[in-house]
Order: sequence, then C-alpha cells, then structure tokens
Amino acid sequence: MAETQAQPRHAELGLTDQDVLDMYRAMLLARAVDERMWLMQRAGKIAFIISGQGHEGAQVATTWPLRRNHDWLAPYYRSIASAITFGMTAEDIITAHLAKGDDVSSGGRQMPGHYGGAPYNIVSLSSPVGTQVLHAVGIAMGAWARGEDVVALTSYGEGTANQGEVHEAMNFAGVHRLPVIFVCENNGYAISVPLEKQVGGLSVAARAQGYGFPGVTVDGDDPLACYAAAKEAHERGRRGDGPTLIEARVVRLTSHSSDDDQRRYRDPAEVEALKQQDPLVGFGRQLRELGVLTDELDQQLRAEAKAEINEASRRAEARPEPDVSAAERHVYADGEA
Amino acid sequence: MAETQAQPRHAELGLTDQDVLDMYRAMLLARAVDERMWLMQRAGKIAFIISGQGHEGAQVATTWPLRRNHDWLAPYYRSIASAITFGMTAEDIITAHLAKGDDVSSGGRQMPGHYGGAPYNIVSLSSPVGTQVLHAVGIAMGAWARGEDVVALTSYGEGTANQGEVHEAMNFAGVHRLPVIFVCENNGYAISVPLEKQVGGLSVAARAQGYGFPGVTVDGDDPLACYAAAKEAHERGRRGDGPTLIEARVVRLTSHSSDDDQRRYRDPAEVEALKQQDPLVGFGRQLRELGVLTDELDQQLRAEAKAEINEASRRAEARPEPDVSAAERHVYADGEA
Amino acid sequence: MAEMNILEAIRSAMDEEMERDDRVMVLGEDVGKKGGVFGATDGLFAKYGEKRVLDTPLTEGMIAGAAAGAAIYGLRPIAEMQFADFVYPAFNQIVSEISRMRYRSNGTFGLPMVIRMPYGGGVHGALYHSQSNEAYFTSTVGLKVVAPGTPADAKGLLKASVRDPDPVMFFEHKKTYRLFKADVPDGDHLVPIGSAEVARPGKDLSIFCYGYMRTCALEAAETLAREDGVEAEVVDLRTLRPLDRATVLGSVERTGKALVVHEANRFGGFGAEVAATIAQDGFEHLDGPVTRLAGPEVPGVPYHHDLEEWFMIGPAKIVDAARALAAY
Amino acid sequence: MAEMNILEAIRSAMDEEMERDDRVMVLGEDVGKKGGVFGATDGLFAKYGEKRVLDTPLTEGMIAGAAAGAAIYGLRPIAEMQFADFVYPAFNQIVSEISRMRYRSNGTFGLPMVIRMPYGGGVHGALYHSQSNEAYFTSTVGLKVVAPGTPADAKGLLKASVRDPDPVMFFEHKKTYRLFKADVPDGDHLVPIGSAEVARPGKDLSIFCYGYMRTCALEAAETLAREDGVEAEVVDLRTLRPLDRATVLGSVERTGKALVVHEANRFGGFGAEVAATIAQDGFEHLDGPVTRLAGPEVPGVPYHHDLEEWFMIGPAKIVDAARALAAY
Ligand SMILES: Cc1ncc(C[n+]2csc(CCOP(=O)(O)OP(=O)(O)O)c2C)c(N)n1
Ligand SMILES: Cc1ncc(C[n+]2csc(CCOP(=O)(O)OP(=O)(O)O)c2C)c(N)n1
Ligand SMILES: [Mg+2]
Ligand SMILES: [Mg+2]
Repeated sequence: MAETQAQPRHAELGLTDQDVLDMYRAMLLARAVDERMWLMQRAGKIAFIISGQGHEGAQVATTWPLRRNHDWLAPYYRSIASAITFGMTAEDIITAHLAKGDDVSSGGRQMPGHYGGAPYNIVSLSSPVGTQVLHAVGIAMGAWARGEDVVALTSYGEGTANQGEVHEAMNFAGVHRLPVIFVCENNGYAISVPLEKQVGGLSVAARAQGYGFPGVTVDGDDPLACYAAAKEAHERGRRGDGPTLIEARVVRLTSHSSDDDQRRYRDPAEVEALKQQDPLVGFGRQLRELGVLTDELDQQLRAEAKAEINEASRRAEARPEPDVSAAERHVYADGEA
Repeated sequence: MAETQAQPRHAELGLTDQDVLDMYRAMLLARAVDERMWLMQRAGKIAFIISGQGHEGAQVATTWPLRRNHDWLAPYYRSIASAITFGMTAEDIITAHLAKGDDVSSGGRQMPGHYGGAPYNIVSLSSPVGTQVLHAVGIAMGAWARGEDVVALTSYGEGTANQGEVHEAMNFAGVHRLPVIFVCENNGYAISVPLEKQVGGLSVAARAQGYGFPGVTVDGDDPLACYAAAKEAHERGRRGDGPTLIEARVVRLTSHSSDDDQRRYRDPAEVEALKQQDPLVGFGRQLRELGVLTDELDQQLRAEAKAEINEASRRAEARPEPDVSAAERHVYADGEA
Repeated sequence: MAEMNILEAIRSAMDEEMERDDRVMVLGEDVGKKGGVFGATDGLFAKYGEKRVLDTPLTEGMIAGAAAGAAIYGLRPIAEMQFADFVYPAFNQIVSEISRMRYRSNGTFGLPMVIRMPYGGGVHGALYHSQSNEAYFTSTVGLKVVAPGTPADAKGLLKASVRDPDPVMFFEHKKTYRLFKADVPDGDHLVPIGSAEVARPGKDLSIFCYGYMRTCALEAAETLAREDGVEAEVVDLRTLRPLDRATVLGSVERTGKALVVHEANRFGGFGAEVAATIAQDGFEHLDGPVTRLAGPEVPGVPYHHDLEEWFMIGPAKIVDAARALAAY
Repeated sequence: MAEMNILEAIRSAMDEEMERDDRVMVLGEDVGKKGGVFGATDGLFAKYGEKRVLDTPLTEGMIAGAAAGAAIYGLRPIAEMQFADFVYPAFNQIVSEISRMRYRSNGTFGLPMVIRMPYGGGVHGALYHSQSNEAYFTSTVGLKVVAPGTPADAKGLLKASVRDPDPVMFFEHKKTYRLFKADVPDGDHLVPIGSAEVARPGKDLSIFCYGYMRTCALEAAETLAREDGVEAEVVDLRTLRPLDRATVLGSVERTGKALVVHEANRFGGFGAEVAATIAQDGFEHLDGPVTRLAGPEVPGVPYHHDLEEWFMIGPAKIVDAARALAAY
C-alpha cells in the first residue's frame, strides 16, 4: 500500500506555498508600516505611536483563518498586522496615524493605534484596555442568537487579561459556547510591569479551563504554530463547540510606546536579546527551510513592502485634513444624513 | 512499637469534642436566628429578609480557624452563621434586622442582611455583590505590607464569583501570595439563574489554578471537611504561601429572599429534595456517629438556642429606634465627635 | 385605550417591539424564567425563547458590553440592570464605549440599544436599592436619558427608545411600577424622545420634575391651588438628555419662577443643569431665585422607615418649597 | 521657598507624607520602577521599596478596592489612576464602597485614602487621555474632590488629602504638570480642603475656575483689564466638593456677575452646580445671567490638532465670554 508522503509543515496545515508567502508578505508590510510610523513620529508628523514590532507573526497567523468581511475582529493598539491581514491597507493605517479627515477608523478623532473600520468588520477600538473583548463576545452572542455562522476574534495583552471585563467575557462565552477566539499576545510586560507582578500563576492560557474551554500557549515567534491553534479555534467556533483562548508568547521589540523608554525598567542585556526573537527573522528562516523562500525572493518581497509603504505614505500625506466643523458631528444620529 | 490509635475524624483535625459541639451550637443558633427573621418578616416587623439556611455548616466551619478580633472577615448577605462564629451575637443580628438606632452594623441605615461590625473585625457589607472580596484582599495586602500575621476571609455566592472584581482580587492575591481565603458558597442558584447558565465550566474552584493558588471543592454539608480545608488555608496564609479558594457546595433551603418564590423557576421535586441536605441534620447525625452527641444533648442544645434567640429578640425589640437627626450624620468625619 | 400600570406598560412595550422586529432581544439577570425581579419581562421568555430573552450571568459589565457588541452586529438589545444601583460594574462599558462609539468611529458604528434602569427610593431598599443616579448619565455626552412618569409615557418612550439609533438609558422609578393605572393609547403608541410635557398648566410658578416626582408635583399643585390659590405649572421633563429647552424656558417665560425637583441629592444632581440652564437663558424672565428641591446630602437613602421618610421628597416638601418661592 | 512645577510639588507631597507616616503607601500601574507614566512617583520606589510603592496589575477596580481594604486595615493609601479616563473600572468601588463606607457603617469604618486623577486635555491625548470627568465625583456624596492649579496648592492640598479622614479624589491637570514653576512654601505646607482662593481681585465680574483654567482665567483677566478696562475677579475653587460657598457667594456679591469656566462639557458638568448655587443663593446680587463657558457637547476631545484646538478652552474664549457678560 502506498504510504502518505510526509508533507512539509505548512502543507500539513492546509497552507499552500503561496499562502505562507502571503503571510510573510503581510508581516513584512506590517513591519514596514510600523517602522514608518516611528520615522514619522521622530520627524514630528505624528505626536505619539505605539508599535506592534515583535507581534507580527502571531497577529498575521491568528487572523489568517478568519473570513474577511464575514467574521469579525476586535483588535487592540498593537494590531497593525492583524488589521492588515483582515483587509486594512497600509494607506488606511498611515492615514489614521496622520489623523486625516477621511481616515476610515475615526476621521482623525482618535489617537494613533486605535484601529477600527466598519467596511472591514473591525470594531472601533478605544483606549481603556480590554473593553473590546466584550464587544467580540457580544458579536458572537448575536451570531449565536441568530444562528449565523460567524466567528469573532479579539486580541489584547497579558496585562489586559487581568481586567475584570475580560474574565466576565470569558465566563459568558464559556456558558453559551459562543463562537469567539480570545488571543492574548503575551509580551511579558504591561508598560513597565513584568509578567510575574501582573499575572497570578504566570499563565494566561491556564485560565481558560476555569471557564470550561481550551486554553493553549503557542510560541508567537512560530507563525505556523499560531495558525494551527487559530484554525482549530475557528473551526471549533463554527462547529458550535465554543470559545478558545490562545496565549501567544511574543516579544515587544520596542519600548511600550513613543512616550516610554524601556531602559528605565528593563535590563539592557534583556533588551538586546530580544532581537534574536524577531518573528520576521524566524519566519524567514523557516520558509527557507521549507524551501519556499530564497534570498532573492526575500529581497523582492521586502522591496515590494517598501514600495507599498512609500506609496501609501505619499497618498496618505496628500489626503485632506479634517474640517474643523466635523468635530461636532456624529455625536448622535439625529440630523445626520 | 506502639501504633498510633486511629482517631475520630474531628480529633484528627485537632478538634476536641467541645469544639465540634460548639460548632454545632453556632449552627443551631444561626438557624434559630434565621427562622426568627422569617417569622418577624411575616409578622410585618421586618420589610425584607435574606436567609442563610443550608449554608450554616460551611459558614461555621470555614470561619472556625480564624482568630477573633485579630483576623478579618468580609462576609456576604447569607453570612449569619459566619458572623456569629466571628463574634456577633444573635442580639446584634436581630437588632440590625429591626434597624434599631444602636445597631452595630449600620445604626439602622442598611437593609437586613448587611452584616458588619468594627468591634468584630467584620467589614461593613454593601449590596452590590462581590465588592467585599477586594476589601479582604486589601486587608491582606495591608498585612503583607506591614509584615503582620493576619489572615482575611471573604465569602460570596457562585453567581458573584463571576464578577470582574472577584477575578481581579484573585489575580492580585495570587501575584503577591496574600494571606486571604476566598470562600465561595455555591448553592447552585443566583436568584433564579442555575449554575449551568452562570458559571462557565461549572466549577468555581477550578478557577484558582488560573491564578496560581489552590482551589478546592468541599461538601458544604460536611462541616468537618469544610473545616479541614479552611484550617489548611489559614495556615497557608499565615506561612506566607498565599491564598486558597474554597468552593463549598451547599444548598439554598429557602427562596432567594422574602421577595422571591423559587417555585417559579425550580422544580417542586428539587425543592422538596433539598431538605435531605440540611447541614444541621447531617452534622447532628455525624456527631452522633462520632459519639459526641446524644438525643438528649441535642434537645438541650436546641432549647438553649431557642432561649437565646428569644432573649435576643426581646432585648433587640426593646432597643430605641434611631433618632431621625442621625440620618444626616457620618457622611464625613468633619464635625463628628 | 387600555388601562395599565407602568410595569405593564413597560412589559407591553417590550413585547410589541419584539414582535415587530426580530432583532430586538432582552438580556439581564433573572429576566428569563423568573420574568425579572419586578416582573417586567414576565412571559417574554415563554413567548420568545432563550435566544431572545437571555438570563445572563451575574455580571453587569458583561451585560452592557455584550449588548454593545450585539448592537454592532446589528441587533437591538434591551439590557436590564436589575437595580440602577448595580450599574456601576457596567460604567466603563457605558461611558467609555457605548456613549462614544458613534463619535469615535466618525459615525460608522452606531449603537441602537436600551439599558433599563429601575431606580428610586421609598421602597425600603436603603442605600443600594433606592438610588437615583441619573446624573452620572445625563452628564455623559452620547447617551440619551429618559425617565417617564405615566404608563402612556413609559410605553411610548420605551418603544421610541428601542427604535432610536443611539443608546438610551431608560429610568423607571420602582415606586411607580404599580402606583396607579391609567389609559395608554392603543396601537403603535410612540412618544418622541426629547419632548417635555406640561402636565398641568399654571401661571404662578413652574415645577420641573420627572419620574415619580410628576405624581408628587401634581398632588402638590392641587394643594397649592386649593389652599393658597397658587397656580403651579407642572412640567414633566420625561427626557433628561436631550433636555427640551424650549418647553422649559417657555414655562419660565410664562411664570417667572422655577422650582426644580428631584429625589437624588442636590449637589451636582440633574437639577443643577436645569437650574443653570434657566438661570442663564431665562434670566430676563425670572422673578425669583431658581430654586432646587432635592434629596438630602447623604450618600444614600437610609433603611429605617423614619429615616427613609426623612429622606424622601413628597408632595408636602414640594408644597413648602413652592410656597416659599411663590412668596418671593 | 522652593521653586517647583506641579509635578514636582505632587512628588514632594507624597515623599514628605510617606516620611512622616509609615502607614502611607502608594499603589498603581507603573508607579514603582518606572516612577509613573508622568514621573509623579519617580524615586519613591527606590526610597521606600515595593511594600510601600506597589506596581499593581492592570486592574483599576482592584487598585481602588484593595486601597479601600488597606484603609480599613489602618493604612493610608494613595492610589494612582494612570489617567482619569481609566477610572471607570474602579467606579463601582468608588461610588458603591469608598464614598459611602463611613455612612453605611454609622461612622465606624472611615476610609482615609486618596485617588490621584491625572486629567484634562490639550495634550494630544484624544478621547481617552484627555477627559475632565470630575462631575461624576463631585455629584457623589461622601467623596471630597480637589483640583489644584498651582504648585503650592498642589503640594499643600495633596498633603492635606493624605491626612484627611475621608476619601479624596485628587485631580491633577496633565497640561499643568510642567507648565510653569512657582514658589512653594518650605516646611510642612498644608492647604485646607474646602477653601477657594481669590486669585485676582476684581470688581466687574467673577470668573470661577479650577485646575488649568486658573492659568487661563488669570491671563484672560489681564487682557480684559488691559484692553477693556474690565476688572475680573478670578476665583480658583481649588476644592470642588465641598464647595466653598462663602467665597463664591461673597465674590458674586461684590461683582454681581458670574462666569463659570471649565474644560468638561457643559451639560451636567460641575459648572452647573456652581451656576445653580449662585442662581439660587446669590440671586439678589445678580446683575446678569450666570454664564457658563465649558467644553463643547461632544463625547471627548478629538485628536487632530485643529479639532483639539477647537475643543479646548483657553484665555481667548474666556475673554470673549467675559466681554459678553460684562456688557450685559
Ligand atoms: C483601563 C486602562 N488602564 C490603563 C491604561 C494605560 N495602559 C495602556 S497600555 C497599558 C499596558 C498594557 O499591557 P498589556 O495588556 O500587556 O499589552 P501590551 O501593551 O504589553 O501589548 C496600560 C497600563 C489603559 N489604556 N486602560
Ligand atoms: C452587582 C449586583 N448585581 C445584582 C444584584 C442583585 N442580586 C442580589 S443577590 C443576587 C444573586 C446572587 O447569587 P449568588 O452569588 O449565587 O449568591 P446566593 O444568593 O445564591 O448565595 C443578585 C443577582 C446585586 N446585589 N449586585
Ligand atoms: Mg504585555
Ligand atoms: Mg448562589
């Protein structure tokens, strides 16, 4: 009898070569956007930025199974790569950071990092951490109540995981087996507070079983592992088997934000060592091992990402500033067109 | 070599015959107080009451290891037996229910069931469920910060266990290994909502490990089991080894409160069967089996409890009503004596 | 015309809206099988099933936040806070999220949802089952705040709230639930949000009130007419946010004197806004100081019957305050 | 006398109180090793250690609730909300517990504790890092609410707050943290809670303000004097609850005209209480409508620089409002 040939890891997960290259491409683009944000911030064009560097692998991979314009995403302020994976363009993101009038997220009203977009099924994000988690659960409740095949994914940090609302959200999702995926991007710090002063028991994933659903810890630097967990979670949600909590262990390559300096509270050696865990580097290596990526192709993809961010920035900068009269609109629907 | 003689169960736990009889006595007294409350409510002397019937075994036993006037208790509205165990008298409780002016809990300001008393180290309780849990944790934090050998115990229902604040409290206690005991009295209902619509995963105790400390489920109808868990938890707290969550499975023998009628949402057969689980009956049986209680002694103890509640009620009723001018006092300390 | 009390009016409003629009759902603690602790949702669970009448866990933050998510998804949730006093765990969702979702998303995510708030004292509920905490919400831009005082208004305003594209905090004074029955128009009876009603015309002074205070003010007005020959105009605000400025200022223009009455404590209460509005925009019509009559400056209604009596605002206190103002 | 800015004044107040009383502890997010996101607690962790300067998990409910428990236990906690905008998860503890613990326990459990609230806009912080949400607390009986506008007041009032037997919400306008330096008296400098200050005497109208608005109002008053010959009296309320009624009404008695200024939105804002108080108790002295100047009626400060400018209250808007009132 013919034995099944051992497949490459991504193929085992049902991903084609093109798929994994597209994932890599999304990561590269997210990084290019992120780096551009820092440049613009230093150039005084953006008052404040908050970065997703180090989280891209986990974000792209956990968002990958979602169906665009069908499922829902309730992300957080580091979710550049998630937003890109779910349909936002580099131009959308730079436009929002520049607070232009036609910014799809808020029309220039929110700070940088507040992703959201009705056309993309991305819930508008606020700043108080964790509030979006209940929105995802509410969307999943809506789908459950209507018998509709929709899954909601929400993401947040390990500090945020301790907010009471996040717990209430998980409990409710557990009771009704709602189709929701909780993705905790654990980068070991909440601004300056390290995991051991933040998370009793040190594991966020361990909490899921207290609500009666699976919690898994994955290496956030291994996008295929993240994808596998998210794919299973997505299928579980669709099957009506309820939520999943995925704790992706990632690194925060930068300071918390442009207002922070992590050298105040983090060992220089620790900061230096982070670079070894850059998911872009790791995923690039993996794709080479899988025979999917060559140095040439890598350079080409990087050049494409660079071209895209250049073009996106150029266009975003050319967009109009918001009209001051817009500031009093959209408080209530009354009287709006 | 002499082998250790197999000891009776209570003796193994370090309890004397007198101890277990005192525990039983506290349960009887709590029940007598509780039944008197219902009578007074029906007689129109009390507008509203909320009962602890069915919880007495767990309450007396979990409170037993605490050191009076030294440790702290942050109880809830069913905690009649806990309050009695920690020093409140039947007269205190009836006085509070009658809202007399010198009621130690609130001077007649709070509804029945809002236990508290500065002289007893019992934190004043409010109505929003679960708020007291953080107070216990704050007391434990105070003890930790000052290096003092104090343990705080807090109790609440399984519905309340889902409140975000309770989770935040457990997480913080877990991070700093604070000397606090969480006692969840799980009676299977939060007013009308049954466990399976309330608690994702169905186990409250299972949540503790998500915060890095032990959670145990005990049969609330078995006071010795409850005592064993609480004693260990108390010692753990004193040793600096951190919190414990005890989930005591109890029964709610009555409707939620005098405003509720559980026949609206609970099967008559289920309600009928509850009586089989009355902890007073069970503990009485156990004490007989241990050779500590006789029918005669039981009758005597019951007569004593009855005499005590009669006397307590008589004295409580004779206490003065609050002076209306008192209603505007104690808003701030300024200007108070 | 059907006679009903306020509780029945509220129930029938929800029932009709659920019939009319299958996106309307009810969620809260004990709203299902038990039919709510006051019976407001009695019968709805049997009629519409769990997926539209949902008993939630005991978590108000979750109730508000999941309702918001459901509204984003396209439903029209009616969330019940079991008592207004227990809304605070949901405060973050209401203030940070629900009130400003439309604004922050540049109008792309609106939240059509209602939060029902049984409020008020005089029910032996003490500090935590008696609160009139409307001021936390009336000062919050992005919310609408409604507080009816009659069965017809309760029904018509609740139906309008369910259909409103924006979030509405719906305050129901518990003491009025079964206080009296009155006619409620048949059919699809709607009362627009944002309109006050002159419940009793008068020329000597204006009494501004809402909720249970409407009943008290009307009774006080009768006493004033009978005993003092003072004709008080009683204006039931009905909607607190947005305030019907035209009706309020129009009344002051007619009477020259304003008495603002509510049960919540005075300092920073909603009456401050009404009084300040009149003081600024009705200044030229004022023949006396804009006067506020409100609950005492203590943190809550105390339990003991005598203390509660001391706390509560009723017709007698209104008569006293109105007399002093009329005599100014 | 030492020159310092408001941030330094706040830090030195905490340091001195911690030196003086070993029951004083600080807790909050990032207050330890990092020294706070604004640096207010910089150096305290190194000096007093973790057990007195505690980095908590990211849970505001816990921060407030554990502080309350610690106060019950006998400590004197200073809890920091990283931004006033993030206080809502703690709202239940503050309103249900902290504000009314003394009252509900008949005076047997007092809660000596301070909650520091960095608030206010003009810092590119948009809807969630700019809020002036004092009105939620000024309307809450049982709390004290303080909002200093100078380094000396910041220090003296924070020290008084730490020693106060009751809970104090301490509002620090972020824009003022490093805005200017000024003299702060040496030694154990205390400013009593509950006393307003006439920051600039004047005879033509009174401007009531607090926090950052003090600076703006004083600048406006100079412009008015220079350009219009109008002498505005500037009253810095400093404490919002309890309000210093005597100073407020005394000023209105002198000037006959009142302009109340704050950055929060107008409807239901704290200014409504100040205006309503003046309208009722200062009625006979009024020569013009009690006027409010406040932030626009939108749910928050928008981010874009031009929109934020549109939102903010500054000297120019105060001058305009004062001119209109002076001309009445
Ligand atoms: C309710 C609330 N409190 C405080 C803050 C301030 N804050 C912003 S991000 C942050 C740390 C978040 O840490 P974590 O959840 O681990 O996410 P990370 O930034 O590390 O990805 C804090 C404290 C906030 N935004 N919201
Ligand atoms: C925050 C809050 N929400 C709602 C209520 C109303 N309420 C009082 S007791 C109760 C049920 C509590 O159930 P559980 O925690 O299981 O305790 P049990 O009464 O069963 O002992 C509810 C919903 C409340 N007191 N506080
Ligand atoms: Mg983190
Ligand atoms: Mg229960």
